[in-house]
Amino acid sequence: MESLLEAVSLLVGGDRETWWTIATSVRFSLWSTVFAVIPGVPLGAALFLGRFKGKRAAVALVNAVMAVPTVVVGLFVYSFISRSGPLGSLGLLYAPGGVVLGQAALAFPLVAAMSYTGLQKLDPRYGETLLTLGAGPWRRLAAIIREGRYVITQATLAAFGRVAGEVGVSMMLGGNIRWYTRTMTTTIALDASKGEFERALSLGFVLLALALLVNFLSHLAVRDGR
Amino acid sequence: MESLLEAVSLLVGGDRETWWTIATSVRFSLWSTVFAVIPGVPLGAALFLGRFKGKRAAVALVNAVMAVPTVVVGLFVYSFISRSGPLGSLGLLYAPGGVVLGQAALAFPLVAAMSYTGLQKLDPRYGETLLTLGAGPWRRLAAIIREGRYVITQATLAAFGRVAGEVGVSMMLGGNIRWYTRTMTTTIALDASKGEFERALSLGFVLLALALLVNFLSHLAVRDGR
Amino acid sequence: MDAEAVFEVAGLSFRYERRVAASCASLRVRNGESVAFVGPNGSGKTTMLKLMNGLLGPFDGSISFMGRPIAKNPELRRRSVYVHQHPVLFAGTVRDNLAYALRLKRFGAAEAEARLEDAAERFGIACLLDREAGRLSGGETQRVAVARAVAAGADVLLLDEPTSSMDSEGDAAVRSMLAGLRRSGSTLVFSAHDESLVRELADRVVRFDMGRAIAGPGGETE
Amino acid sequence: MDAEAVFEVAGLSFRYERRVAASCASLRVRNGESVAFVGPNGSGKTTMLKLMNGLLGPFDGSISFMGRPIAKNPELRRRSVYVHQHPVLFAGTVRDNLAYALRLKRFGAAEAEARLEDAAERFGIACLLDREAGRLSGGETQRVAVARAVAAGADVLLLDEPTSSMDSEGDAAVRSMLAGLRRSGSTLVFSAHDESLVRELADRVVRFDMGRAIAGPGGETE
Amino acid sequence: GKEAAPAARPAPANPRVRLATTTSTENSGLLSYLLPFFTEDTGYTVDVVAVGTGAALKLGENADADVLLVHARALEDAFMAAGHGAERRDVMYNDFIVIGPAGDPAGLEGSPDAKAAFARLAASGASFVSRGDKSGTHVKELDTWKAAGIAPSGSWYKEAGQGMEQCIIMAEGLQGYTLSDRATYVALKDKTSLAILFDGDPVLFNPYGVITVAPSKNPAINADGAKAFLDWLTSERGQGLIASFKLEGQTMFFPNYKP
Ligand SMILES: Nc1ncnc2c1ncn2[C@@H]1O[C@H](COP(=O)(O)OP(=O)(O)OP(=O)(O)O)[C@@H](O)[C@H]1O
Ligand SMILES: Nc1ncnc2c1ncn2[C@@H]1O[C@H](COP(=O)(O)OP(=O)(O)OP(=O)(O)O)[C@@H](O)[C@H]1O
Ligand SMILES: [Mg+2]
Ligand SMILES: [Mg+2]
Repeated sequence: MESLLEAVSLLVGGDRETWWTIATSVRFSLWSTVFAVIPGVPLGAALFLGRFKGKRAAVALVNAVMAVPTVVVGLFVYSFISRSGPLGSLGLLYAPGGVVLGQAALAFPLVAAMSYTGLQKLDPRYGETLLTLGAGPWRRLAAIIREGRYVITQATLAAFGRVAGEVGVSMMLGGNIRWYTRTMTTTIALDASKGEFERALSLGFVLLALALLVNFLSHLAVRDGR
Repeated sequence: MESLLEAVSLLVGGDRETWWTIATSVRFSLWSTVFAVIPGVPLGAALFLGRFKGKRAAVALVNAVMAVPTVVVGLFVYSFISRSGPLGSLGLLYAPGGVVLGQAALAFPLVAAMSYTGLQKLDPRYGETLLTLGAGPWRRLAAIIREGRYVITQATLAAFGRVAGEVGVSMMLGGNIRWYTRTMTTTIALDASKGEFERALSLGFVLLALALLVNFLSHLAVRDGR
Repeated sequence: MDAEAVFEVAGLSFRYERRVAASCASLRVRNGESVAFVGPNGSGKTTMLKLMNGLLGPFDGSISFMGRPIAKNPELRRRSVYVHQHPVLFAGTVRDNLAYALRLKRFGAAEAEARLEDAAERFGIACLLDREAGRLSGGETQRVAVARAVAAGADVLLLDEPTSSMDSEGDAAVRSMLAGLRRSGSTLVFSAHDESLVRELADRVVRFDMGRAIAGPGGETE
Repeated sequence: MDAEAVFEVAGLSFRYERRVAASCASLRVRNGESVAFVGPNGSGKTTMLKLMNGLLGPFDGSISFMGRPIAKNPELRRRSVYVHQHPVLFAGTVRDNLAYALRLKRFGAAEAEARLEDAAERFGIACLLDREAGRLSGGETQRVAVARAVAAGADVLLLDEPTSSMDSEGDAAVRSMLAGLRRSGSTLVFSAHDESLVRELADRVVRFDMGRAIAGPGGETE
Repeated sequence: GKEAAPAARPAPANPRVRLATTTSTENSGLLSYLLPFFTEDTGYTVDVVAVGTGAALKLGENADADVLLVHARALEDAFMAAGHGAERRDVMYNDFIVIGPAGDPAGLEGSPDAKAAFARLAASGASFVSRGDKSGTHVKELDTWKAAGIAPSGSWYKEAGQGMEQCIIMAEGLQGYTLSDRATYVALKDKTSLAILFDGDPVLFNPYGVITVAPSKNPAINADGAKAFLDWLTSERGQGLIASFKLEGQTMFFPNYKP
């Protein structure tokens, strides 16, 4: 693939703007992932542990929310952080904060759904043992998250992938402003719209390489997942 | 939310085009999901069962591919189905076939990754029992998929959500052609670009309702998942 | 109502789905008593023990613990522990597993350490303390699980076939431990297929058959 | 090399991580023999049985089955079955579980049906046939797992504490079944903590300690 | 000019101005060309948010942009009438062109006017990609069909509902025709084999306006910056720079501010 070669030359060529864009993407994606995982994992674990009416409905809702297009998530968050919205005074729109907020909102249901799904297969005896030893709800939550850490790593990686690769929210809330909120994906979208398919594809490869790197690093962090 | 009300009135109003668009979205998404699940689940299960060199790398690659933006997947598929591409003669570009192909390509790594992750927590004794009873690799694959059917349902639902909610591929390969390849998400993107934010949001709610419906139906299909 | 009664079961009937898995017209376990549940496979012993630990529900009839209904009874979690027939241990080392249980029971650091060492000693798992708990053999796992429950210091122990996977040494350790607890006034309810264990340790035997607790000399079960 | 030998183990040593979990200088199991593995918890019985069924690897030394190395030996999967200490059953009914095993062994429909009914009868699980397999009690699960292996008709059975969760009826069923298989020339290797089972059924005992197979009257293990 | 360009002036209190504009001004390179001069002259930096015309106006309405540069006269007038804008000025125009396969299967070349060209298009059955997004370009296209007395429909008429660039790329893929503004086409020229097959009819002129958003709408609006941008763009210097922006040697936008 010639675009693979171009991807290499893009990086080695050391174009300052390309590097800046990559760094921005990484920064945004990492923060978004953090803010998606912090509420998402406990929600997934709580759905798993919880014994309440409407649990099925809650699970279905979390699953369904994943189907909401990024543009809609973008619009939804927009309606809050627009200058005429309730959080307008924070100045998040067309700024990094808005992108991070929007992407976290986007990835959070994915994290919750994947955590919940993964924990499903956790032996029910874990929950019972915690209960019988007298662990309260918070302890149980923490212990279940610990038992399911492999699952949760996977969910986190999926969230990273989702936010690193999405365009709608970054475009709509970041505005694709050069030297400010332009990320790799918005650059790709822009290139694609300008007919610069080769460049767009090669940036895609760079993004793929980045995601691979993050995956490998996470493997080092959580060695014995199984 | 007034957009919720508008969502209802959009549906009840019975605008023929809205209904047509919804039906098209459902058709495309279902087919894409089918074509993503057919290779994705066996790949995930094979990754789980397989004992081969480079397994970690394969898993990391599948995870990483999820981070590739829809636009890039779109471009990639585009390079195959464009008139000058190898599959050009099939006339898939700017036609439903192209959208389904592209979306399946998009969702397939997600299905594989989620299946793999979910199966991870499956008790290793299942695999051992299959082996000791003399099941060959195909039987083992089939049996593991059966044991993990709850996980796989979840992966399928996530794939449905992913394709029902994505814009990049539908736009790039379908062309958002009215009465032909226009889906709910491309309509939403169009409305957003027209500044019709309210309408876009309410279509988003319709999409959410649709995803909820699919989730509930799937619950009926796989009752005793746990 | 008996002030001495730890468990008071009346008109109990529980179904997993359609079939009744455990039922019991009336059963009273007094403070300091040792009761054995015996009966064929699938007769409801495990189900009954889990019910008595509040792990299963809802059910028809009533179970009370220390004079109050079992549901949301805070005494239950403070004072009783159930050990699974095939127990699971948490991620981390064996020491982590014991320490975690002790932390849940709010023992101070010094006492926790002492109890941990004592339990490890008594169950012959001192050499396992720094091993990864998820990677133990069947019998090792069962020893650690029983040790974890005993270390946690509950005075009402519900043990589900506590020696089924153990070697003779482990079996002897559990027997002497249970005998010791019995002397010190703890209340024991355990299931077992091993008749010598029942003969040695039970004040009273409750027989199960087809999901029904049917007879217990000295007990009230009809 | 002995034409009669089903298993021929030499210089075996296996580690899960660092620690040796099972080692054996030499062990020969002859055709039609019944060998019991005994020893304390964690001494390597389960590990050894799994190694002999090709479920664990890689290892140092050699294990051969029917005169050929165990790895990728097609005879192994056709002729031997291992039953876990705590077995798991597949989704579906008990009948599905048995039928699945019979299908894997390529029995014709009529013979499969006959074998299934026979095994169900012998292990007292006829009444469980249409129950969901994942929802059985501990002992019921173990009965079904042993029945599944026996029904599958392998003539080399590797059973890991096959009666540990069983009631006296189940225990008796397994004993009589094993005795029958022994008479009919099957090869049995089983682990057990129950001494009466070993006395009754084993031609020969291999003792394990600290991961080493250390002695067996009539066996070659030093 | 009302706005001199003093060499040294104090940095503005709020130096970031947010401009919502259509993709044509951004993607043609016009803004990248103009904005450094603006920054140099005034000390303001401009955050460009390039979206569809409708979305740009909506951002103005929600006070999420300080100043707008758009081309949809009717919508702009409605925007002003609703009191969302403080001031509107004409800035420049460019023109629309019909592009299609170099072989020109519909025989557009030599049409006397836009109406005739569109009539030939409809008669030929060759694919035509319509923006379909109520943008300025789309409105112009619909007006032209109406003038030609044609109600376009059928499988040859593809209502794409996408941006200009995407429509050109689609027309390329389908080997069909489309109506484009000249700047976008020229910027994409080496990515497409499509050629200009009709242009020059004055009805196809495409005027751009600059609008400052009413500062009363929200205290966060950078009214001074917006005003500075509007003034600068319509100053002699701004107008001159617009005229000097060339792609492939051609002027793309013709300044037309009349004080
Ligand atoms: N998955 C594993 N990973 C690491 N070590 C293991 C694993 N399984 C077992 N071990 C260790 O290997 C050794 C042998 O275990 P094995 O299960 O073979 O014992 P066993 O003789 O079957 O004991 P039991 O009578 O308790 O069933 C033990 O020290 C055990 O802790
Ligand atoms: N999760 C479950 N869902 C449905 N039925 C169950 C479940 N667990 C157990 N049962 C059924 O309930 C009945 C009682 O089971 P229980 O486990 O209490 O028996 P037990 O006396 O402990 O048997 P064992 O000696 O084999 O351990 C059995 O018929 C069993 O099949
Ligand atoms: Mg039981
Ligand atoms: Mg064992």
